Amino acid sequence: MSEQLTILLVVIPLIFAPITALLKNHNISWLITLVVSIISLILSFIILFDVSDGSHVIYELGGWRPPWGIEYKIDSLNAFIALIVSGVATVTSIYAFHSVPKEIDKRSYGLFYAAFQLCLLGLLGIALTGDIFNLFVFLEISSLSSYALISMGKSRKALTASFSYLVLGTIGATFFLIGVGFLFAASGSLNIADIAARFSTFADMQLVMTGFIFIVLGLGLKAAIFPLHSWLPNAYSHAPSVVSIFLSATATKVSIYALLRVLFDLYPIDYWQSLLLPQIMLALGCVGVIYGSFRAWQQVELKRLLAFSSVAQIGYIVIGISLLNETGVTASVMHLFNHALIKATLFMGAGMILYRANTTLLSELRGFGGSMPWTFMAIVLAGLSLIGVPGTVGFVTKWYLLEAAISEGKWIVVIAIVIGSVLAVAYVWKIVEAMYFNSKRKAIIHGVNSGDINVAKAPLSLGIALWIGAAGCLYFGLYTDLPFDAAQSVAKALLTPTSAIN
Amino acid sequence: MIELTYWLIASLTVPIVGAILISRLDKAENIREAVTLITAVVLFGVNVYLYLNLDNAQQAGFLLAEPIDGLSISFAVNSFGVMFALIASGLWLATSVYAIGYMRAHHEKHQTRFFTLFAVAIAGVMAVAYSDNLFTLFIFYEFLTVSTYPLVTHSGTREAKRGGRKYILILMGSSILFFLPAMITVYFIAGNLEFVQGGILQGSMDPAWVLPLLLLFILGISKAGVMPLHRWLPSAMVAPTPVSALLHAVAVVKAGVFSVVKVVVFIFGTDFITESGANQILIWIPIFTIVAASIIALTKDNLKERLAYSTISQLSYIVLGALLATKDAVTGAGMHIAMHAFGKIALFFAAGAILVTMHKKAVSELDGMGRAMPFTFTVFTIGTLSILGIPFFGGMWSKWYLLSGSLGFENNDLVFWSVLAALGLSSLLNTYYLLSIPMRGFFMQNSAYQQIKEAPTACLIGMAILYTCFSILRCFTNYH
Amino acid sequence: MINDLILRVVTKWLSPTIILFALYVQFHGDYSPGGGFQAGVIFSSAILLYALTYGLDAALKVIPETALRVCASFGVLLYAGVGVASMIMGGNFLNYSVLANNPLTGQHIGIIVIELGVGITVAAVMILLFFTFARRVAPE
Amino acid sequence: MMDYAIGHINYWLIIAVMMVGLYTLISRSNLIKKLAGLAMFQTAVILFYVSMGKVTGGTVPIMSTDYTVYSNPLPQVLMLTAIVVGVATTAVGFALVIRIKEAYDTVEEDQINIMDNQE
Repeated sequence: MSEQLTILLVVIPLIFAPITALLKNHNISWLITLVVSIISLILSFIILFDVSDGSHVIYELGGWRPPWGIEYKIDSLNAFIALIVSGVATVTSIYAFHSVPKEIDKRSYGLFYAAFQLCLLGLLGIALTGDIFNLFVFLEISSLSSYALISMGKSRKALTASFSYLVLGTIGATFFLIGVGFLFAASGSLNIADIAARFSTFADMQLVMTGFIFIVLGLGLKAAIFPLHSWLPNAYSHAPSVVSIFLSATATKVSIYALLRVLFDLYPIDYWQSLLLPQIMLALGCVGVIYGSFRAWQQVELKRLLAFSSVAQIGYIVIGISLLNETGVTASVMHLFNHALIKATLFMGAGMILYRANTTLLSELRGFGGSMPWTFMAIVLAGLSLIGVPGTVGFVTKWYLLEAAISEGKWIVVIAIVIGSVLAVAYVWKIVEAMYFNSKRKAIIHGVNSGDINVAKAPLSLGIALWIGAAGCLYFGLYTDLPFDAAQSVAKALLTPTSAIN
Repeated sequence: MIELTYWLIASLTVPIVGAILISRLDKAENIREAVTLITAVVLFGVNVYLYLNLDNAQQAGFLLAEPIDGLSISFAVNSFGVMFALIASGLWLATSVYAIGYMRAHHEKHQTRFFTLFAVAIAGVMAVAYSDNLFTLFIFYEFLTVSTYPLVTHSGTREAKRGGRKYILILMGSSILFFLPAMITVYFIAGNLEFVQGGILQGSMDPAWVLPLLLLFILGISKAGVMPLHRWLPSAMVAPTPVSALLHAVAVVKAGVFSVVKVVVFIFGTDFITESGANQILIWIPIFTIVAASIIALTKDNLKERLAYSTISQLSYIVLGALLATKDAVTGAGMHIAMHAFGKIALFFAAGAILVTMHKKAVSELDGMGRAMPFTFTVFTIGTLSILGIPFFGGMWSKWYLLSGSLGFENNDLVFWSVLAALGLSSLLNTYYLLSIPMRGFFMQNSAYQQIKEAPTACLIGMAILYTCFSILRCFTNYH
Repeated sequence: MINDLILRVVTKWLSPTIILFALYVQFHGDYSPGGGFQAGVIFSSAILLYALTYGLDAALKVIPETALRVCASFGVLLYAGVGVASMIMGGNFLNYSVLANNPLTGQHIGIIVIELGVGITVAAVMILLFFTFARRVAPE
Repeated sequence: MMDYAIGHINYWLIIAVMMVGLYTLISRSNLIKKLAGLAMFQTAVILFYVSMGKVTGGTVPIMSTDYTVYSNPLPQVLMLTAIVVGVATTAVGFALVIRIKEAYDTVEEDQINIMDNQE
């Protein structure tokens, strides 16, 4: 029965998104979105449970056998990513109840939630599909809806941010498509498992290699890996809070998942090892960590700071992949989960500040932490996770990353992590300093100016969602079984050559 | 799980349960205070039970979580930990009584928050005391920093904020920048972080690396107040006096030196340190701190700040004892944790009583006050005498052991004479800057204080409990 | 353009023809080149032509915007509905074979309904896009 | 050499279209022109796929007893989807440009940047 459940993950948002698009009422659209997210979460849990023993769930769309038909092949990695996406979607939906009416134009509630569900659909689709062209389609569904979502931000900069994301995102997707084309020309197939199984028989390796480069570049752009990250800070900092939360926690993660699939399942590892890619990725990851953290430290606006910190965190993930040993890949896959948790929490905090103070400029938030102690506490908690203080999720990942780097003798990684962490201390402290230790005067003046009595207290739904995230940062920092077991079995599966399975 | 494990769990959870109850009792002040006291009594009782059953308790322990293989959050009972827990919980009882009087008399706001967080901080101290490995110790060390922070900035004034900023910046910053990397290094060298008698590093590390690693630890554990990272302690004096008394003379700073001793004894191992010779260089840091802090204390007119610098100086006795790494010295260090705790908390209680009754903060304003507050000043005098190390007061024994420990230090005369000189000099300075206070109080003339005007009753009871403890402790010193 | 007689007459004759062609492409799609995407776009071009010559308001009278939105959603639902129906009948998602007793008939039914859904959505969305853009610029 | 060039004439054309698109995308400041460039860029990829599926001498891939060689239908089917994606992207792009025009009163990127920096 669980085979049928896999497709339901995609079908349910597909059914409800068009219905939601027709609605005008906020609460009903919200309720539908919440229900869709919760159902996805439950389904993801069931699927993860089914595949946790290392088995696969295979679902052939329309009953057509691969390589002709589209096949959904679920292993623990797929299920894990689906769990992250639907989990974040659920928390974000809870959060949306009060946040959306404040930030989104009244006429477009229905459309907003429909786009949100479509984005969820696209991301879940990427996570589930085993067909590389289908992956492209889902990538574009999620991207197109996220362009629309980002453009709904309040400031007009959201429009330009969304436009440049659209241009770069489309270039990335087109690169990916070209790459798929080359690969298709060489293999005549679009099924990942099928291509991988017949990899050694391909006659024209030049096509295969060209395809590889295009695919990696395209996905790298979508995943905002260091030199290709330029769209990310603007997009995340100007988007509506709900969108920032959802996308920062899922969009780049899912692209990295696609990259993992391409690197480890589609192409044999030793093939691209000979192309110097691990070394390039390692270097880019290290530079990305330092650069992202440094730029984050320079920022004066909270959401932008967090966005740059995302660039750094993606760097950690890339480093883990490039180390090519089990611990490193485990760390990366775990960090997909951990970072989703941390960043979602931080952006939720930022959203709550925006809700009440109408600004996220650190200079205007002077002393604001005192007026919202619980929010502030959650932000600090997530900030500590970002630094990697023991007992929080961030520590676990960094620990495994260090272990992997040391066992490979890559001391440069150790140095990058140390510098990154010190800079993380600096930029998290910057938030704390601005919000708590600076004198309060200015914030009060601002509160008077905004004149909105309703914002005297942040609503409960925001607080609940925020604290789900913050508690997760702590809980999964102490009880790492769920993410660690999943990540480890993923890493094992990824590092076993595909030919060995067949 | 043996039965004592449940007692261990109780020791960790009782303050948390207390905190939850207290936080629910915002309206009913008297019940809230009663809960505080009951919690303190129960906690003390639990720790006493663990202490009395120490021989059986050695096997008690449990594992809370294991985020990473080989890194677990686990707790266990050992003699050193029990001693620390016993001191902290015993003094919490005294402090609670005192705090009730102090907070009411001072009309402090947010008293519920205060008592709740106080209980939470004590839970952190218990966790530090019973932590079974360095990882657990680190986590609750940080937990203690965070949970005491709101207590430091309790008054919410700008001055309090500024003090709190320094507090959190130094404590958090140093532990993340130095303590954490040091801990990770130890893990990757030794493969685990367990506290083992004799250390885990010997044999797996080149002795030449002991010096930088140990230096990282000493800098990282800035709660021990070793210079140059001592500035947070005077800053923390903006807190209400009970906080200064229990946390910044006993719990937090002692958690710091406790951690240093633990690291030296159970991670490095005293033999290994002696073998590496790293301590020949490192002991100059605490020796310098002992003397320098005493001199700075002389210049401070603010009573609490003077006490803070006195604390810094005294803490370095303990660090010094740990670094000397001989058996006697480490014993002396352990004892000094207890001795200084009682002495210093007495001084803080007296200081708080003066503040709350006479609203005086500066030493120069205390002339003749002893007539008005004889009991308070008596307590202060006893505390002073104890810290000075006058025979038959607690402080003497620890100093004795420290000195004899330095004698055993690898035929290094310089070290012995320096330690002797430092202890002598600092005791001399102690005499001057501490004893001068009751002297002023009792012997200077001041017409303003003719009538007896003592502190609130609860404060007096708190001090009386302490006084009793002193008497008992003096009888028990031989046991140590 | 609204008053250009030639355009108006030609459009009047051309639009139905285009629509007819669209329907042909739509429903003959399972035997010859064609299908929902193409048919939808052809269909929408008829309405676009009408709107260009007779003006936006006239076109809106023919197909109001609300109807278009409903159509767009309905098409997607039709598509998903066939998939779900095949799941209910015991097959995989979009497995048309189970829709009828004879798998071949099932495939026919399935593909026609699916393409109908696609066609409706594409047509509605294309027209909707045009209307939305045209109306935005109009006030200037 | 000449044979190679002529034999791959479709690829040369595709590359030309792609580069023109990319150049327009990068060099123009006008957002509408940028979108046009983007659309050309995507179109080139579509051409690439379709030309890839052509089998020399093959016919329309519809079952018939008269023919045995068919062109590969799969790339064309894929491109149907890619075209839809392309149209959707262009549509979203234009919608954004319209709103940018309303918000900034210009569609020139350099002017928009100046206005953004002034804020």
